[in-house]
Amino acid sequence: MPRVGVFICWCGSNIAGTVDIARVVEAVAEMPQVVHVEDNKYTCSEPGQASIRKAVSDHRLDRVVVAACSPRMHENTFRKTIAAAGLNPYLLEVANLREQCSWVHEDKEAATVKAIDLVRMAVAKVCRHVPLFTSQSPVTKRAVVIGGGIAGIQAALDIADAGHEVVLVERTPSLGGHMAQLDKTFPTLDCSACILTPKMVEVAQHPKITIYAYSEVEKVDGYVGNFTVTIRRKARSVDETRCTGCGVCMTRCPSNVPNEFDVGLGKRKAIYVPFPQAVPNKATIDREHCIYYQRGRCRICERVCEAKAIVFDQPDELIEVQAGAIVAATGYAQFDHSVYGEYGYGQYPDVITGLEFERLVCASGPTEGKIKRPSDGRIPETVVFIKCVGSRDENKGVSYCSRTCCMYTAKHAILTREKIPGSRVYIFYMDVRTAGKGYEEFYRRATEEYGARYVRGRVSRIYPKGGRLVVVGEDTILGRKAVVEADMVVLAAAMVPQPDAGAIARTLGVSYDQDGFLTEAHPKLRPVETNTAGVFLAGACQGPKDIPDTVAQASAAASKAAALLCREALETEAMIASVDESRCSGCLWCEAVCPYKAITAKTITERVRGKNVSRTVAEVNKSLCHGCGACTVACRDGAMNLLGFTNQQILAEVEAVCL
Amino acid sequence: MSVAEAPEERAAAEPESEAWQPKIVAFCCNWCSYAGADLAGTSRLHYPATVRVVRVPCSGRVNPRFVIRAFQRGADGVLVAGCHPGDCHYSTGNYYARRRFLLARRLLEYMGIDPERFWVKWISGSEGPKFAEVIREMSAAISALGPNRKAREEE
Amino acid sequence: MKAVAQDLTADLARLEELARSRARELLEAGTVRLVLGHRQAWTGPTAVPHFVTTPEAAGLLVTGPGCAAGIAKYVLDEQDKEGKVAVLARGCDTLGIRRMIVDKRVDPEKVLVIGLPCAGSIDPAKVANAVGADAAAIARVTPRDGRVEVLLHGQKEPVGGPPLDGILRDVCLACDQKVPSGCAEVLGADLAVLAEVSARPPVLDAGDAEAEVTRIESLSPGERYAYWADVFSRCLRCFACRNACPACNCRVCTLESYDPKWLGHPTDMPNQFMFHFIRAMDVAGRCVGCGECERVCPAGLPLMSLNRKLSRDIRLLFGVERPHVPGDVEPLGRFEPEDPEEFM
Amino acid sequence: MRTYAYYPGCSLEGTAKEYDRSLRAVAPLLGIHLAELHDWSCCGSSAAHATSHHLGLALAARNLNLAVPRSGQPADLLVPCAMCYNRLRVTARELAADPGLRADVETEIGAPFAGGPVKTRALPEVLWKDVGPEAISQAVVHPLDGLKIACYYGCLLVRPMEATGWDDAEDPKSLDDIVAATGAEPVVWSHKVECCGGGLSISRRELVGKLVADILTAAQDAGADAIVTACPMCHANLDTRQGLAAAAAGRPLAVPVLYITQLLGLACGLPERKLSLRSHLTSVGPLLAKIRDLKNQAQAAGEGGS
Repeated sequence: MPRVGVFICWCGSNIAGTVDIARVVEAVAEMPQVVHVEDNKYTCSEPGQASIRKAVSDHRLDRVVVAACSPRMHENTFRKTIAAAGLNPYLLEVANLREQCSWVHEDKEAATVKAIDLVRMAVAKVCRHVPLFTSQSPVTKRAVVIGGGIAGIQAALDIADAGHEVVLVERTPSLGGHMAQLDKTFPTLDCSACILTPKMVEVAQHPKITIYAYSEVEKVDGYVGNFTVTIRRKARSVDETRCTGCGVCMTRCPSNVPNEFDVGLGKRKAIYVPFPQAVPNKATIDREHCIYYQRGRCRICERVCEAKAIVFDQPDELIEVQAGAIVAATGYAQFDHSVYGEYGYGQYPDVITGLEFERLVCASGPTEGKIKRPSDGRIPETVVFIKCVGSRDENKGVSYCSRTCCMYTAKHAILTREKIPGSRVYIFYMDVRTAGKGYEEFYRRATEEYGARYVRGRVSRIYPKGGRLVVVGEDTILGRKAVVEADMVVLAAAMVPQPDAGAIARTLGVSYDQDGFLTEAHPKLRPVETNTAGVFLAGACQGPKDIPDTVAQASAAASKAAALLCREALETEAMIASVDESRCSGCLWCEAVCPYKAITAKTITERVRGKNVSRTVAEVNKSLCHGCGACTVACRDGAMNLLGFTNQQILAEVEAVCL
Repeated sequence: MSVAEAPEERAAAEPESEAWQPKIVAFCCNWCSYAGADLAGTSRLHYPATVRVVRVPCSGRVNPRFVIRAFQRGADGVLVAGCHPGDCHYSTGNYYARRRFLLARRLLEYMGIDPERFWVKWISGSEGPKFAEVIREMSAAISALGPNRKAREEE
Repeated sequence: MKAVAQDLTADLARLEELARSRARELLEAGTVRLVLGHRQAWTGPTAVPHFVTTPEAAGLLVTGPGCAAGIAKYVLDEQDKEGKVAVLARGCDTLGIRRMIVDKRVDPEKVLVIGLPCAGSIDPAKVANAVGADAAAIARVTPRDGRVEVLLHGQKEPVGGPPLDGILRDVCLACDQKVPSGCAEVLGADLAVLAEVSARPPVLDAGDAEAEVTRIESLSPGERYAYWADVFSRCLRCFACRNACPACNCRVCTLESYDPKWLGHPTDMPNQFMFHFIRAMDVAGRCVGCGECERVCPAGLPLMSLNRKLSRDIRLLFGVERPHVPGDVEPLGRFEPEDPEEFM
Repeated sequence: MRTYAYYPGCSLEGTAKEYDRSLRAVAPLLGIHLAELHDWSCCGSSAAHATSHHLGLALAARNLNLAVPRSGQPADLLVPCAMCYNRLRVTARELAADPGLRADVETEIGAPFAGGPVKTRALPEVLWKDVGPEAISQAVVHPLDGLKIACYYGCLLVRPMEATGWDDAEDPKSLDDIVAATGAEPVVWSHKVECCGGGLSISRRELVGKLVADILTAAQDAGADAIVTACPMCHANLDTRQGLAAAAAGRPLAVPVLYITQLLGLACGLPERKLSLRSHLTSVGPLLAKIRDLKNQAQAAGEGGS
């Protein structure tokens, strides 16, 4: 007969406010296997835990039920507690009286009855608990960082500086990401390239970092400490080892392609290096636009390349990297404002996005830093900025705030006023959010020093009139219509997830939120971990961020990854599948459904009618099994069971509910 | 429930007492639906106290036999909830669950159990409101049907 | 000797000879330890399983419409023993054996499947009904000129019966496996009439075969429950259905497990319901449609209507064309991301 | 033929008779069958809902109830008047959201509110979504090629988005697509959803003049031959206030304002009388003349071609 102790938590008034604790205690005391029951104000507090430890020894408890908050919250806490009291940590069961009872029910009576049921279920289950044990698995001391923007760069550098190998995978031909496209950075107005490119070079030269640019992560197998990452190195059609980045090919290439680095405002060649400071500084042939690939003639680049680096028939290459940790720094994309009919569905050439504006003001941009209208190259006199385009708009855009727009729009206003003497700048806004060091001061400079005119209100329509754009909005402060004839309109388009964020999440086995951003394990307490052990998040792939936040989070993710890589070995799960060989028919249907290839066939020999007979049974690999339990249902003869969630335990719970 | 069916079902559905509340057993996967249920709590969303959640690692862990057992022992409704397809923490568990329960539910229906008593829903960790809503809807639907008598042991 | 047989009777007789001589050969040569087939029963028109271990005993082997009993499942019991077993298998038997091979319960090296073209096997009840006699009184049923002749015990002359199709088992009328496939060898492939008969498409198409399923589906939940309550109330819980089923091949049956106790002892409705739900779900996507469960049921429960319901849904939901033919992976052991999402 | 329950509303029996007539005339050509609600009453807008919130809801609820047949599914309720449409939609929404309010209203109308499931549909919505530009252009016998139309939506058709939601609130497209289907060219212009001041036409005359002037001049500047609308309030306001507007704008203004159904009627070859085109205050004569010229030119071109 098991000796169960039950500890019921008030959680202050969180539980006790709705659940009649006294009645629960009374009812639980009646349960046959329960030898001790007590209630505490805060069971998770040190006194609370102490009284558990005391009760375990005083009443010789061999099983413990804690009726408190969600097991997702404190199961581990209490496992440690009873372990400290000398019990196997897995002889614990948590009844969820808070998140799934007191917080969701108002009727005290119903909540109390339910609370008793929940404890009864936990007691019934815990009686079926057996001690469980973990084993060790080694850690591969290497990290894979996915994404070569500022987040990935920072994370890679920090992990490498901690002494671990890093493989940095970037989808485009060069590191740099969005930050490389920016002109100046708020609130200090130092130029983006000046602070980014040195880091890019540092990465390139770091002895512990390997860069795979123009590559994508195709597959991730394994588990924390032992990932196998399959990387597709897309064919550059250029031999990286030979290419010197001299650029002669680019001068001679006859093709003309819109330059994505300039957000389509400028042109590039089919063989190209995205921007002068690119890392690695190697040419890439864009086969969609290369005349040779399209029409079979040309090969000029091949002729002019002295390094003989052009390899037209270069294939994609698949490589496998062993790694202990993965950092996802896959970044963001810009909201497609063409859903805004009132702003011209992106049809008016002089209605541009903030990122396009960055390229226009950037000295290395298509206009050498002169702000010109894309339509006719004229210098605009009046520029209107519209904030929250897509952001905070559930009807047409996304519900969240993109966090960066207020600041970069203020920056754009300042740059416009600096570069175009006598220009007029209007900014339509919903709110100005400047939470950040030196941010408010920066915004004040924009209004006070640079005379940017902030109009509080939404823009309802933009329509062309005689070569200009009429911006019709509302000034909610003056309570009147605001109409501005502008030469150029800049939309602060929302930051949205990468279009393939979902695919990335699936490859990594992490979850993503309704907006498509990768989700952290806990919004406050585990902001850079994911629910998949060993996978960490850095930068805007987790949600909109500006550069300071991104870098901070990247370093945080890096330190988490480094801490993991410092360990020699990891404990495997204790709650894993186990086979009852006496029952197993060896049909191995379980093998078919196992997502981790954790089940294999094994031959055993036993005596049948005095003869040795050997037969096949299933075997579970302890370090591969994650304890999902798919195999247990595939198993008809019930030989496969899941420790911690055995058929017996689940049935015991079901019966306890229905009593 | 077909229209012709209505009266008979009603007859079977006479609540034992005024106080009768449906009893719903919900199998929730730890990573999405159980988290969703917790989120409903942290968001203080209210729903009827008719549900008792059995925590399982994955909807793929739920054996259809569990469902029958629940009905056997007196449950009026059973819910199996897991991550949305593609979001399974174990990547594929809910796909197998989907196939299994597509069949199981149709078989139960075939054997005369009212399909309204057995639900399968995808509820993600961020869908606290959906969890609350599902429980509300299900409680309403089952209250309408009354206590389950089919395949149920007499107390 | 080589003369082409003129009608089915001749062909069937010839097939029987071939079966006997082949069995004799194999046993004499010691190629196999045992030949599984049928022999005439003492009473009744149907044959019973026959375990042939000596060349002499091969003489008792019979084939043809009288052989209603499936013999695939017996192969399982022979697995632990030395040596090879030959099976004189109709299409349904070959599917059953393949089922157990796919389930890794039968070692393909230890079984020699000898395929027999099949004209279907008889349903004694139908025969009795047709000639207005008691099933036990029927000695032999022989097809002749498209109809059958029925010989009653203690009679010299057979009486004329209905056409063959009229007295075949329902599963045979829906069978698409009369020409055995996936066998080491096939006997009587050159018997023209038999070949023609066995190659005919099933008398019942999927729709007809599932007519009963459709009928039950059309009932109201209440009526359906009442129907099954009545059916299950007759169940003796003898597990004959399980023992005869080639898909029910676990070493230890989950239904007899004590911990966890899936199935309670009482034969009350809740437990009968659990029993038949478990049985049906566990063969879902694995049932070969041989109909043994139903044939051996002493209470005559319509168990195939559960199996047919499931295989039909598997066909409709997952696009598995012929769920009864064992594949490498069972329908419930795989998935498509685009699988239907009704009610989810 | 698809049958719709038809709620004309008071305007279509009075100031907007031509809207009603032209709709009834053109509907059959577009596969729409109108089954007028028996015993329909005021929808509860304007006077009613301005004075008493409950009265506004009760009247609407009563009419929604009428749309529920004794047995079977209610047909979609087609409401040509933008204001009635808006009232009925908003009411259904409010009553669904607030059981208490619903209870009150039920006591007021002395019957349970059964109109919840009724799908109240605006005319442009039905033309755009159910009939579709495809079918419309097939019904057209006299394509209005060369005609320029400014589509004016006003406020009640597409706002509030939560209650309407079938077209973009800021930049609706339905009328433009329908007009395009007749062969006419919907002009790109600035004022398709600006307020026409209908609600203030009595109380703030001077303001109305300005608002109407803005709309009419914008349409003129965009080169429109006419304005097309689907709202009796807007129509009354735009059609009758052109003198006032001209004064406000300080320039002559004469922009014919048609109901979408009238334009469709013309394109589908219905005789002018059936569309009661002459009942507008701002003459449509020049417009009809232009349409005729265009038609003749087209024919001439056609003959020239053959």
